[in-house]
Amino acid sequence: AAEPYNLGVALGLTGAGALYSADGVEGIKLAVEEINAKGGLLGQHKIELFIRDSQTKPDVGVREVKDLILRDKIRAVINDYSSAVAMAVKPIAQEYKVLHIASISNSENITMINPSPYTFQVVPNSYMQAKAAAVAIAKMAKQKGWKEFITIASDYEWGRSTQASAVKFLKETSPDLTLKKEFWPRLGETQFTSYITGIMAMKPDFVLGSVASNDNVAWMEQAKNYGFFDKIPYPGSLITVTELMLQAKTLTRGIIALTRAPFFAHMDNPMMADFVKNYRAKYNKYPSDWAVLCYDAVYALKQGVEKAKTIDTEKVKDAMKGMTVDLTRGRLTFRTIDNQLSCSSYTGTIADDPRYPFPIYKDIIEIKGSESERPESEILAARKAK
Amino acid sequence: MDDTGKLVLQIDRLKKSFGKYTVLTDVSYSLPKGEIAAIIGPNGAGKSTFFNLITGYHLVDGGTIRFMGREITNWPRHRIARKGISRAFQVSNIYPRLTTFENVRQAILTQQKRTLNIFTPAHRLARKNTLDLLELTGLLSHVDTVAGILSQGDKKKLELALALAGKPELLLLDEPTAGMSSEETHETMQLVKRLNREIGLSILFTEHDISVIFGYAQKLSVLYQGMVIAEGTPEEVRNNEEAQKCYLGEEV
Amino acid sequence: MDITSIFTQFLSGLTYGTILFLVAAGLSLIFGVMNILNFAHAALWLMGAYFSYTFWNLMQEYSFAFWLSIPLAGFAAAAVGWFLEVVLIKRIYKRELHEQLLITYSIALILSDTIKLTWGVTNKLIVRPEMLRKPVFIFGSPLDSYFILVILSGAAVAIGLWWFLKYTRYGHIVKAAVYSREMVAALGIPIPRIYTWVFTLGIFLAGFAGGIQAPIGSITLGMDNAIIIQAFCVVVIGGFGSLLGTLVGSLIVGEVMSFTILFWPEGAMVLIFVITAAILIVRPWGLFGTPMRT
Amino acid sequence: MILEVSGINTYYGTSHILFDVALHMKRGELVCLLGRNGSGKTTTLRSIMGLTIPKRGTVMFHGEELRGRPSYYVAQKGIGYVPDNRLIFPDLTVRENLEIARKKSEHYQGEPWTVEKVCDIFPHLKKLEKHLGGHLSGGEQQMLTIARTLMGNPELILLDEPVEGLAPLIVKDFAEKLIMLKEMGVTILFSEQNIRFSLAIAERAYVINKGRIEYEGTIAELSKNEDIKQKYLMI
Amino acid sequence: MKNKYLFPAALFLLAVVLPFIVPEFWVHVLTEILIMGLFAASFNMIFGYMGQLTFGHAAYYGVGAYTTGLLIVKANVPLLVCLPLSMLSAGLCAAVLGYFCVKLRGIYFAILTMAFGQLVYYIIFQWYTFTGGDNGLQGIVPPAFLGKAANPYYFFTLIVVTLGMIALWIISASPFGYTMRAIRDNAERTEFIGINIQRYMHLNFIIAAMFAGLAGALWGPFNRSVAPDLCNWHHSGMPVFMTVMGGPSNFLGPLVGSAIYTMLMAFVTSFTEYWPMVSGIVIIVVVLVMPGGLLGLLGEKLPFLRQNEGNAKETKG
Ligand SMILES: Nc1ncnc2c1ncn2[C@@H]1O[C@H](COP(=O)(O)OP(=O)(O)OP(=O)(O)O)[C@@H](O)[C@H]1O
Ligand SMILES: Nc1ncnc2c1ncn2[C@@H]1O[C@H](COP(=O)(O)OP(=O)(O)OP(=O)(O)O)[C@@H](O)[C@H]1O
Ligand SMILES: [Mg+2]
Ligand SMILES: [Mg+2]
Repeated sequence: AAEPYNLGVALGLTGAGALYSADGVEGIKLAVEEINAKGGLLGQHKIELFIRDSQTKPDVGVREVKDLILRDKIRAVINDYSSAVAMAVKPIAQEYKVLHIASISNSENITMINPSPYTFQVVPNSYMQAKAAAVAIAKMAKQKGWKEFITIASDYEWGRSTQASAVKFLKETSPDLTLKKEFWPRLGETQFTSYITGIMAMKPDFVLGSVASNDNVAWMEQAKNYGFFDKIPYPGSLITVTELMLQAKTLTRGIIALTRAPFFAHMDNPMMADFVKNYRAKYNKYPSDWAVLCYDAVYALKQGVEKAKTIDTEKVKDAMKGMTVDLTRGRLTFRTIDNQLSCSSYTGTIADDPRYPFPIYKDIIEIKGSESERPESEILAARKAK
Repeated sequence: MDDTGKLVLQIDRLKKSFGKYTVLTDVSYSLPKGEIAAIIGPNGAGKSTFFNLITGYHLVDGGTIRFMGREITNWPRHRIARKGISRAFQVSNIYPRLTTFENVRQAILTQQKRTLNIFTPAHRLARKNTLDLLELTGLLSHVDTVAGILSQGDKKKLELALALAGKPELLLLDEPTAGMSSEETHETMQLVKRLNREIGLSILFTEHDISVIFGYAQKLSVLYQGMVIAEGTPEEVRNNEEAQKCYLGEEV
Repeated sequence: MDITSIFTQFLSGLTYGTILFLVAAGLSLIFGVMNILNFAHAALWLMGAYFSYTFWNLMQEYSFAFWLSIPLAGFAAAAVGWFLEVVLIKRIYKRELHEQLLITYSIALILSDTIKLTWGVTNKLIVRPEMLRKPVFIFGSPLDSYFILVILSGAAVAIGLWWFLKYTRYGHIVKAAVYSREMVAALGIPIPRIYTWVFTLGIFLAGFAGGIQAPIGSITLGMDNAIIIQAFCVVVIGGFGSLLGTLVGSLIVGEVMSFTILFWPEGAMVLIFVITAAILIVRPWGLFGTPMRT
Repeated sequence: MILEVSGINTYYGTSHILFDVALHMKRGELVCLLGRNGSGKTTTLRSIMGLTIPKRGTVMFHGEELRGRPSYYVAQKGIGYVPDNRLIFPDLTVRENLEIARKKSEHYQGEPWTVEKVCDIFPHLKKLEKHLGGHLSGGEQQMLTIARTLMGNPELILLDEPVEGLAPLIVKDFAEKLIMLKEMGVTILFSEQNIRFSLAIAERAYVINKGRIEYEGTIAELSKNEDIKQKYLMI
Repeated sequence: MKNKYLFPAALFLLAVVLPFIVPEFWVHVLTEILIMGLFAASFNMIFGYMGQLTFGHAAYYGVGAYTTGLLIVKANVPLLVCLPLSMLSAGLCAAVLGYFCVKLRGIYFAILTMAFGQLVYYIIFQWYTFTGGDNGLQGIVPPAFLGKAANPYYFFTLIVVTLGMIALWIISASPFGYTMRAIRDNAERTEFIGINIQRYMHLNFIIAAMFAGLAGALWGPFNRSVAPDLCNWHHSGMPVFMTVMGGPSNFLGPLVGSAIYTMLMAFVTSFTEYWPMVSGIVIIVVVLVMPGGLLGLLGEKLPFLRQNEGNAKETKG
């Protein structure tokens, strides 16, 4: 048989990212199984998976990726949950000429500054997400006459960049909105009461939240018990399928929220329908955003290899530049300037649905990549400034 | 005063209390150069406290301490030691995990002001001085013994060696022979006496062993209820009624 | 800032403080009596939360499940604690500080992986009974109704421990044992047995605190990481081994957090560390502790 | 016979310290154990107490074998121990030092000791009640350790060099106290270097040398036996 | 007499030869071992020689790493200039914080160092504009003459670490080093022979921090990036593990411990995500079975490993 294709996965299996990363690994495993069942890449190169724990720490991530590259001879690595880890891994991948696909971490800085031709991002980045949220919020603000708002965001790269972009957009689109205060709970915070009461006491018109994974669950649960969501609109924060499933019983219905890759938005796409079916068969649950994104990461790579007609990384890398791929989320294109997949963000209202044992998004608005991406001119300007 | 030059230690109206508990109410004391003197008194009279004040272990509440004419009241401990007062503790206080040799070498290097040296290997320094001192104190057979397992009597000797290593002008010994057998007791006190004679070291000690007190001290002071109640030659003190009543008991 | 919102913030500081107290009480007890700084305490606290979830989950159809699962969590954790004491901790009483720290730290590592293996990476949520899902208002300030229960438990633990330490000699035994275990034994005090039960009690408190914590938000891996450091700060501020100190320390940390969030949100943790360091420098034995020879 | 030690052999690591040591005590006796530095007095007392466990031999207390038992068990049976290095708990006050030692003990029949009662014996301690143990003078510590042992209501007390570091007057006073205790029915075994003191108060004596009991007899006999006195006690 | 240099010399020789034998990944591991070994040895100046457990030593390592990182990224300063500057900045930081730490002992010392360490961590974490916050700094590229392959940087590290270890060795064998042992053994007594212990401990704290800073400075260019995690208390725990594993009473103990720990981790993490459990079990076993660390244990069997460190155990009754 032909030489196998060694694919590395370095995700934060312990630490703050464990919840999302575990789903991601499941998505990857399923994709690899499917591809191998058909003989592997190009029908002959079986994919071999090497999975490592980056511990959500940059220097551990770097070490693990080095190990993957040098010992396991991987050709590509899917990494990471944490943007800081992804950014630390980026130069290493470039140095050793290994493809680097970011599938959960979505800081814009991964692709915007110091771009690497080896690094691709298949998840809507923080800028795109923030813009999508802002579009939805701006519309509501106009309708309801909102004036003042407060932000609460996890105090780390993703929280900060998402918050910054969202605030910037809101200022641009609705100049009469004022930001009253910013709250920055530590990543890993478990007690949000003081934030909750602090925000409630200030009586803002609405609150914009970018709280990360586990913390998001804790924050929303605790806020709910203070009657927070009955009093203060909380539009446009990230509530992914993970949270929908986890908090199925307790989540406040009617919130307008944002997510990255909800499978139910694309059930009309046969690839997605198959994926959900197989995923359920294999794991006995519905796929979260992270499972979808990581699954897509593998298929993007597969199509890159097919286009290059070889598994040679240099060629695959060149082939993937500006390539259009068919993924569960539809037909999408990598932007030439930064290798960012021009994918959609999704907003909608959380509501129960008889088809699923958990609430999903109703009245989904899909904000296309083309509507939310940062203009190329700005990217060039940012790179120059650096 | 004219004779200050001849006094190693001159203490004026020293006071010390711990919280409400007053230990020393008003102690004045002076020690001429080159003399061996003893302080006696019942348990808890404040003898060790007196030593602790002189060496800076406790802060003085009132009064002054002069050493060789210079006031040293409430100086930090290490400065007092550098100035020339060494002490041996009542409960032996040595370096239990260093060898006997290293114990003494440390004290000698400190005296020679070489402890800030970070370049020269320590084993090249002060070897001879250390061995000499060990010989003097009768510890030569234990050079490489870890000090923690020395017998009680040898620990006391090491205690003395550490004090001597500082090349002091004044040596304070707190019950130097406690726990020693009577043979060793006298060997140790003979050494102390010799040092006094040969290099003119001034020595102040405390003891509960009557034979030591009367056998070696040239001057005795009785400390009782925070004050010196009797002072003089051993003979004078022996015949002092108060001293008998509060300390010695009738039949001495 | 008006008076209501100050009061609101005070209340939330109080709840935060109570939770910290529940975690730190056992830590402080164990340190106070056994002179062991238990790095694994928060891991056992977390384990208690998971236990509570499991009990609740098993008995879900009964209305008492919610209430019963909390003390049960305490007992389950205590069983783990007892096992750890007998198998491991017993061997390190005579060891040096760093070895004790390493062992308890290693236990924490092992426990967190055990938790991961047992309960998986998915968050766990306990659904509260209807009556605890709405806030109550105290002088117009909202308070999560569950926190009334939390505060009451905190008070109960404080009183229970106060009684324990007041009417038993455990606090003194430790100070004595630190100096000479041999002498304490020669006085007829069976240290090994006392230690086993005190450790078990301390871990019971950790598990109980975990059970109390469980319905507050969601239970996730790694929750213990952040809280252990804060619990250390509490114990340091209040004074090692002092129950009153632990209580006051918890409230200080809780209120400082609660109010700093309003003025300097990023600085809350920094401020806690500054306070801790300042206390250590000025009064190493803490506000209510007694100095100990080291 | 409340205590009967026979044929004990004790080791520190590999060094053999005690060789077939045997001794026995009747209720209410005051017995001393004499010997030079390093002869094994401390080791004998520690062996009885279970602090160093003899490899062979028996330690019978009221007919119960105590060899191999942990020392807290031995203490609970009614044996009190005053170590030569005092081991006052420095971070506890005098009162706490006393209170921590309070316990019942199996074979004690008299009235239980209280802090007040032991302070009657050592009035000096009364005024130091709130002082930390670590701050006491050497002699005060010595008093405290004896008082502390009494708090455990022992029937038999093992005293290791009780008068070391005590002022002459106190020594005298202390001798009276020991006799008083004995009259209260407490059995006492003590080791000493201070021969004068020992001969003055004890009824019986054991002389130990290099880990072997070389002599056993009443004080009156010992006083007459110049041979033993010269050979082992150097007087 | 001279054979006490045998073991270090053999280790050095091994370090020179190994990279030509082992695959590239292990050369990276070796580099890591050396850097962490120097870090642990610097920690042991405080722990082994001064007798105080610091739980915040990573702060100085981190300050060193960030100094070099910032100098390279922002000002393109040559690496050889960065190294002494990193030592300087870590030393300065320790001069300020250590001043307070050396007033305390035992558990209080451990917790205060940890609190200060966390403080440094939070400052670095929060200071986005300067340190890049939790993103850390990327693009810390070693100078061209060290090339891109693993070996040149490894040998560079080997030289720096060897020099660092020799310096530490000289200090530890000097009268100053022995004064530290004396302070560890009986601080009170040391005052009465005329030593200002606070000052000496402070000095030692600064020296230890400087070498931690040097180790940190080597890390950035090796990893191409630095992140605030380097200052976290978890990272402060690493030298503790390593030193205890290797043996705190042996000068080379920390280095040997670093080798064991780092290789163990490199090995374990490659096949299980449950590395915390494995490392936990290993540490427990080491502490229970080899109280003196590996070298402590071997030292009993192989006398030539033993150094006269004045650490013989006191036999307590
Ligand atoms: N740090 C302290 N705090 C409180 N009281 C103290 C302190 N140090 C000493 N004392 C008290 O001061 C008194 C004098 O003690 P000191 O040790 O000086 O007596 P001493 O004369 O040396 O007695 P001894 O002959 O028994 O050694 C004692 O009653 C002791 O309890
Ligand atoms: N921990 C120990 N390790 C090894 N040997 C010891 C230990 N403790 C005591 N020894 C030795 O055991 C022997 C008997 O010691 P022991 O303390 O019983 O003597 P002693 O009669 O009480 O002497 P002293 O009158 O000096 O107190 C001595 O030779 C001593 O050196
Ligand atoms: Mg005294
Ligand atoms: Mg003895």
